[in-house]
Amino acid sequence: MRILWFVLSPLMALAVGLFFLGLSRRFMARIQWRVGPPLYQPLIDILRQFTQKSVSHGPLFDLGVVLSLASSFIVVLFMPLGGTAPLSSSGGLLAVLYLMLLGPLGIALSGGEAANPNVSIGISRKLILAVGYEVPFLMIVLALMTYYGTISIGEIVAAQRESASAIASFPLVFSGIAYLLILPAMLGVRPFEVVGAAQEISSGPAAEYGGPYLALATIQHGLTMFIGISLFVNLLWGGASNPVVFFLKMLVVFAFGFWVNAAFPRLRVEQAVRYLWRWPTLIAFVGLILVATIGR
Amino acid sequence: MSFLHDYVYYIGAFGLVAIGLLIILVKRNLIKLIIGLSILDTGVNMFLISVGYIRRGTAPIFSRPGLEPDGMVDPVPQALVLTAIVIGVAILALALALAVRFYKTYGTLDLRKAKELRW
Amino acid sequence: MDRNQLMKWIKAPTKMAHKYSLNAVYFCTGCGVIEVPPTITSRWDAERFGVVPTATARQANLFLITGYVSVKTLRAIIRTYEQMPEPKYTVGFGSCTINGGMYWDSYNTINQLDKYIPIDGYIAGCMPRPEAIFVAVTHLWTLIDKDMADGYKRYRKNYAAYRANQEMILGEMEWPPIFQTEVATAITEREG
Amino acid sequence: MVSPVLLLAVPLGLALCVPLVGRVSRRAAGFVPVIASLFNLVVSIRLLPTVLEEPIVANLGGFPPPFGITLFAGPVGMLLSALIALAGLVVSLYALSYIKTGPTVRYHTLYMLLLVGATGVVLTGDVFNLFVFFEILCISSYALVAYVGDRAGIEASVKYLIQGALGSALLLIGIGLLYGLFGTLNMADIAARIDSVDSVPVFVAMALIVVGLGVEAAIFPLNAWLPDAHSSAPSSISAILSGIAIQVGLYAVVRMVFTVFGASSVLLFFVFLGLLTLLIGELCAFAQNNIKRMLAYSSIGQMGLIMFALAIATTGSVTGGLFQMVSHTLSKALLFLAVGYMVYRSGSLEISSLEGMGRRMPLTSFAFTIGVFSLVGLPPFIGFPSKLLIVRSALAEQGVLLQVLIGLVLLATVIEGAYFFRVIQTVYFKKEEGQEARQDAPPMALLSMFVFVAFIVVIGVYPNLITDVLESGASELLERANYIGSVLG
Amino acid sequence: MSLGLLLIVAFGGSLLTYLLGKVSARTRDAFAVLISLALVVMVASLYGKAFRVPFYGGFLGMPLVLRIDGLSWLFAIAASVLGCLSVVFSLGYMKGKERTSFYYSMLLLVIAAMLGVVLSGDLLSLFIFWEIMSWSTFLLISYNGGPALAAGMKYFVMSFVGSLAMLAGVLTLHGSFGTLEFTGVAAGMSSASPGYVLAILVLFGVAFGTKNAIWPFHAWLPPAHSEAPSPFSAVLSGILIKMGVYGFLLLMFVIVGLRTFLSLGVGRIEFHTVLSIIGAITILLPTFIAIFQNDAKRLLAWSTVAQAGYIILGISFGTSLSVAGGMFHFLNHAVFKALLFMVVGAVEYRTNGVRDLDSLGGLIKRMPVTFIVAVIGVCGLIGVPLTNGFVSKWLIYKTLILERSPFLAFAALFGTWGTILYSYKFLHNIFLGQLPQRYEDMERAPFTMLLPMTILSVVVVLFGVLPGIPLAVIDTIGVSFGFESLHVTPWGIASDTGALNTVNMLVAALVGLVVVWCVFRSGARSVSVGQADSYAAGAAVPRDKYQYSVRFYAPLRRMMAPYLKDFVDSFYMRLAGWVRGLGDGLRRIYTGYVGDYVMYILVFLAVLIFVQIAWSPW
Repeated sequence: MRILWFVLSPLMALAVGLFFLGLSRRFMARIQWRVGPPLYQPLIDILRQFTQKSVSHGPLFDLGVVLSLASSFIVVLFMPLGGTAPLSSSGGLLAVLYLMLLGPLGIALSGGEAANPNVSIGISRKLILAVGYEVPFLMIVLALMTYYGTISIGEIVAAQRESASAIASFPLVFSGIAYLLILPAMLGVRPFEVVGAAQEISSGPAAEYGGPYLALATIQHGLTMFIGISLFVNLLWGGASNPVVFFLKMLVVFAFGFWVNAAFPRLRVEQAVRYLWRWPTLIAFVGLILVATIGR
Repeated sequence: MSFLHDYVYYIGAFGLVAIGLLIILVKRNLIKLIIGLSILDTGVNMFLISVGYIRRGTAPIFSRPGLEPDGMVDPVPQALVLTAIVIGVAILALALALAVRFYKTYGTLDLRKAKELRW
Repeated sequence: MDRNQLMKWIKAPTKMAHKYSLNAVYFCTGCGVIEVPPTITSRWDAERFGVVPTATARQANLFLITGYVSVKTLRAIIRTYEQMPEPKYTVGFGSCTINGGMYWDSYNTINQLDKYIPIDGYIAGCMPRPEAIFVAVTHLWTLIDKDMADGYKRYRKNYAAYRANQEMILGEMEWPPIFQTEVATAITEREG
Repeated sequence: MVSPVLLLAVPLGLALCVPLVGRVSRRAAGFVPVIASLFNLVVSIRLLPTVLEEPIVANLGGFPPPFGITLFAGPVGMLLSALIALAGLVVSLYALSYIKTGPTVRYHTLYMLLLVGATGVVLTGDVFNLFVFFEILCISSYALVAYVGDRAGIEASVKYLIQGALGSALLLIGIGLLYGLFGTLNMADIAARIDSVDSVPVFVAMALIVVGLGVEAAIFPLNAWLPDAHSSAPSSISAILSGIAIQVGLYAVVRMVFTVFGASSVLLFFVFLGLLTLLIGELCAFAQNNIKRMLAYSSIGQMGLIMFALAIATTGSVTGGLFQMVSHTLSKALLFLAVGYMVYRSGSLEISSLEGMGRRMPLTSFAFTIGVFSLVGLPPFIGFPSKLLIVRSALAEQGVLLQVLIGLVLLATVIEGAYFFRVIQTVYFKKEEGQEARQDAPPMALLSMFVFVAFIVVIGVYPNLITDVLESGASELLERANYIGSVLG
Repeated sequence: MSLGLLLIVAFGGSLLTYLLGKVSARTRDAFAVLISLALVVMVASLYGKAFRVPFYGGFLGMPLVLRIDGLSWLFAIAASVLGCLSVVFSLGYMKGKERTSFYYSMLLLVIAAMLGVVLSGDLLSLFIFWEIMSWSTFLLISYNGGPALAAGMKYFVMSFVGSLAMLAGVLTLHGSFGTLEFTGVAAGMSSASPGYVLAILVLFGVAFGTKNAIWPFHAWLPPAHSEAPSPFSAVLSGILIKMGVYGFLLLMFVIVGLRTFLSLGVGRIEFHTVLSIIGAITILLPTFIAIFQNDAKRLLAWSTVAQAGYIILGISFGTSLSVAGGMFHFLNHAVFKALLFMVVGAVEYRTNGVRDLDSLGGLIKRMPVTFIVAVIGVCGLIGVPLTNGFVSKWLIYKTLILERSPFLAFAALFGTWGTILYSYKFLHNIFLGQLPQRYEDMERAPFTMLLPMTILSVVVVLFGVLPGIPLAVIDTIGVSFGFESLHVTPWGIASDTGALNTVNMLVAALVGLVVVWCVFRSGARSVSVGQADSYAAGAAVPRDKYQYSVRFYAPLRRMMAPYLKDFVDSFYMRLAGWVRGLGDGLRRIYTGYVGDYVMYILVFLAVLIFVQIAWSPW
């Protein structure tokens, strides 16, 4: 069963990630009173990109993208997607936190070799933004780990299944709210879209990507969304007993995120960090203090 | 009056010492200062002598029979003073020699002008 | 999606993907660009055909040259075109790109764009309306289907000539030839 | 058996021979101090084991104490006499090449008189004799400070003379008072009867003597002459003044306070005074740009430290203080010797002018570095065990006060380290503009420096070589009764 | 293998190296390498031994003893290996520099002194070697001249303050227990009053903390690390400052003892918690200062301070996991930070001393191997899984979380995110981006530089994939301190809650990479282009102007700069200014006029007599 999950969960993540990409375009189009592309448009795009003959700036340029995508897949292996996680006993949530870095880091290394200042600016923004949302995010994660006394995602899910889900229990509700407040930043959607500001810095880190590189980057983006949402579902919403329920829960969270995306304009990076370090941090901090003092 | 009578030498000695000190303190001319030192020395020497002096005492020489050691002037301070005077002269000579060099170098004897070495 | 289309999908997925995912470079040359915003926003919504603007040349496969091309812009157009990954398609907008249009005798505008880069199709008019853009897109689909949208191949094949033309009008160019150019020098010498 | 009298008589006689020898050969005159110091060194070292068992009391003229003049050769006296002889020997070797111009014969005469005076001070057991030797020491040093005869030398010498003369006058008054009180000049005799008289006049006498000697010993408010004199004198004389003269002054103070007056109640005051001297010396040195002046201020600081250690008055601390005396003599004399040639080559006293010396005079700079390391108290050099002993003994005392004070002492050490290491950096690591050819000090000077270096390293690694002497010296200083007993019999 | 012989070889080697330098430079180089290699071999042969040898009868009545056990072996092997690699690295780096004999001799002396420190069996010899280490380090820091002088001065003063505090501590202990041997002192400490133990801990803590650069004693480190010659910076950052860690470990767990240490405190404030908090501050503040540095070595130096914070946090938190994590992190930091300093050294070497992050770039094209090792080092620094930094940090985080100290864990984790920022900046500004024209013809780093860097980078990965190798050694040390065993497996830790398994991760990573790579290669082949072919909005790439590296994190800087002043450092500088001002004011009492001096003498005399007559305090 576990071996099966090794194959299944990346595929599921891929499918759901691409579905989310398509859904988001469609969703946005509907909100903007447009018809919008078909749901499978990302697939077409990726196929097109895969067959385009792009340029490579060096070995690292290739390797970085590959590394980024591979690490995203590995993160997925740590996620119980309505079942057990394939890599549940290899470092737990702490390893996930680190592996989540590798995605942006791979892109950053690869983009760095492209020697394009737009890329550099985009990466600089990405890293700054990451520092912005990591403050509340770490507080949330730490509150959860401290509350449940474990670093394993599976055990957190299991613990929630015994009692209420975290977002519905008293001290953790703050963490839940804070997570929702930073969710757009983690997904990289408006109002925190300044990283790849297309009109300003030519889509930032992806400025030099064309062809297969862009395809991998797109998939990586989809997986990032998948991971961000599934973390929320797992950590705060009690996970799920089977993939379908899990998917449905993810859909709800996704809808929230994209509602925000459609409704708000873009923030400058300082504004974004300032926001992230104000309300979400404050709420997450309150949650963390409550967890540390009251406990379970 | 007996206080004065008993201590007149001490008073004189310390008077000289005080004058010497005062001169050293307030005078800025090197020669005058050396004079002050000299007076100070004299005062000190006088003090030493007075320590051993006994009024109407005899010289500490058993030159004739019947002389009691009690009535004798203490010879040790005198020996000391002799040495001290010699030393004082040595210092004086050195000081005066230096004063000459000082004047040659600075063109003045005013010590206030010689403040190159400070801090 | 009708049956024919489905069959085509199965037969040549790449070609279909190229058809239905036309990403256009953000590139505004002349007055024609004013027609692009309505095209991609709610009124006409080009995205339903997979046509979206992209930020950089690297990500695009469609180049809309929207209007007259001054000499200065030409340099940028050539550079941008060369940086697009193949396969790539170009569409000239309006009369200006065809023969110079109202700027035919201007000292600073080129008259015939396809001397410098290959053009897969033109949209006539001054200016063409958004609907005309859709017509162009569907026409391009047909061309792709028939493998006739082969501008990039022509460019590669006749690069020497194109480069010579480019250098004729632009003088010394800041970037080296992207393909082999021994022939190019020969042509220029012969012409000169 | 060799009598300690020889330690005084032979050099004194030789000192008076120097002018005669000088008539024959000016060069030969320079070797007389070498011979005399070597003799003293040999005799002192030969006497040391004897002295450790029992102090030698030599009565001049055959009068038994308290009547005649007594020479008391205890461990401290012998140690310091050996130290004086050692420093004298090395510095006179140095002077062979360093003192080339001017009235060299007179230099050597005065130099020997200085050594005789110093040796006399540490060996004498008689208060007035102390004064006399002290004056010999002082007068010759006044003259030597002005040896070069430049502006600074004359000025420093005049100032030194005025303060010194004032100090000796006060000292003499104090001695007179003592004599008036006790009718004797023998230290042991006075010490034996110190409690028999009213304390106020004794205190006044003590104050006068301490102030009089303190001028030479560089105790804080009395030390204004020191930076001037030490910085203006020829470097060989600076080395002797810093290494020997002020330490001898301090020894005299300690001898008077410890042995003669037995004034254990004022020791706390001396602890504070020592600390004050230390802090002020180090702080002033920290702000100096003149290398020799900096060394001079550092000497003040070191005197403060030694006084601090001695005034704590436990066996350990006095041992530490004596050890520090040894280490200061070796290190500071070495520093002055090294700086002498460095300054000579660079032609300026500014620290900044020493840039690039590490390349121009590598061996001299090396010796300088060793001296600095030792003085700052870094292992494995001699300054380390001495400071270690001081701190250890101070910490062994119960009481918060001393622990706070030792903290201040350590702080002063930090300041000392800071300004010395700045010089090291200047010497080695500052990039100078013009590369000048390598030109080290002459071999004789280098030899003398490296004698010190050898001592610094060897004693630094094996401090136990001298701790026995130091410990018995400490007990000699601390136990008055033994002293009195051994002199008066 | 006797310890005395080891030290004689070490110290004698240093001296001989200097003398040999007078004969022939080549012989000296060979000899230096040989000596350092010999040290590695000798230390390695001592693995697993534990014994003591007195080597000096009595230094002022205090016998000096050498000893070896697991703890000291760990530090000794790290010191000797890093020293050896640094010497090898220096062969290239120091070529053509002046005073190389001095340099090699001092480098070996520092190594020797470090070995002495870790092999000492009593506190006095520890102190002696400590001081030798301090002054030799000072000389090496000052070696470059210019700004290095101020750096050296700062180092010396701070370290001297520390070592004097240590001296006071050592001698207090001697006064109390009459012995300085660790076992004897430990026996005495077990019955000492808590206040006493605390005082001792604070005194020693100042010394060790200064060396280890924990806040607020870190001020010397950034300038010293950045101004020292790069191979020595590697030693300095890699192992020398870890002597502080060694000291802490020794003090806390050997001398004071685990149980006493954990229960120590004033009221409800526990000492070890305070130390942990200091560790957390040491992580946070320097990390964010490092982000805004423009000097490659200064950036790394601040990073060193921050990483030292992890180590202190780990060992002071006092659980078996955290102490193992702290010790492991010390080892890892030694490896990857030395590696990174060497990388900067190689870059400096090829660019003639440029280490300004704003003016470098694109060197990946010219120094690919250096770049690869730099990436590995940076990954270790960040703690990317499958590098060594991950495991040690993971241990620390895990215990912090399980022991319910989320705030400390937050500091540690957040510090990692800061680490990503500065280490990416480091990589980007040196190696990525456009290659300036002046470096077009640059050569690769020479072999003598590549060799040590490669070895270190292999170690980074090896310890990341098989953390069990070092952890086994560390675990035995932990057990000797009185901690529970960790159940180390070669690939991690088998414990009940959230075990670590690096092999799983390795397999997953490899499979993932291979799969994605295959997918990637199945797409259209790409054309390889140079840096000139970069998207520049339709224009040609302008030469030497197409780079974004100056003020890399400008938006964040605008936000944070006001809060990131190193106020500790400015306080120290002001303090130094005050001391100088005080000295300057004080020396004005020596007015130069002799009348004043006479007055001082007389006033002093008068005061003495007056005080006696008026109050007769004596």
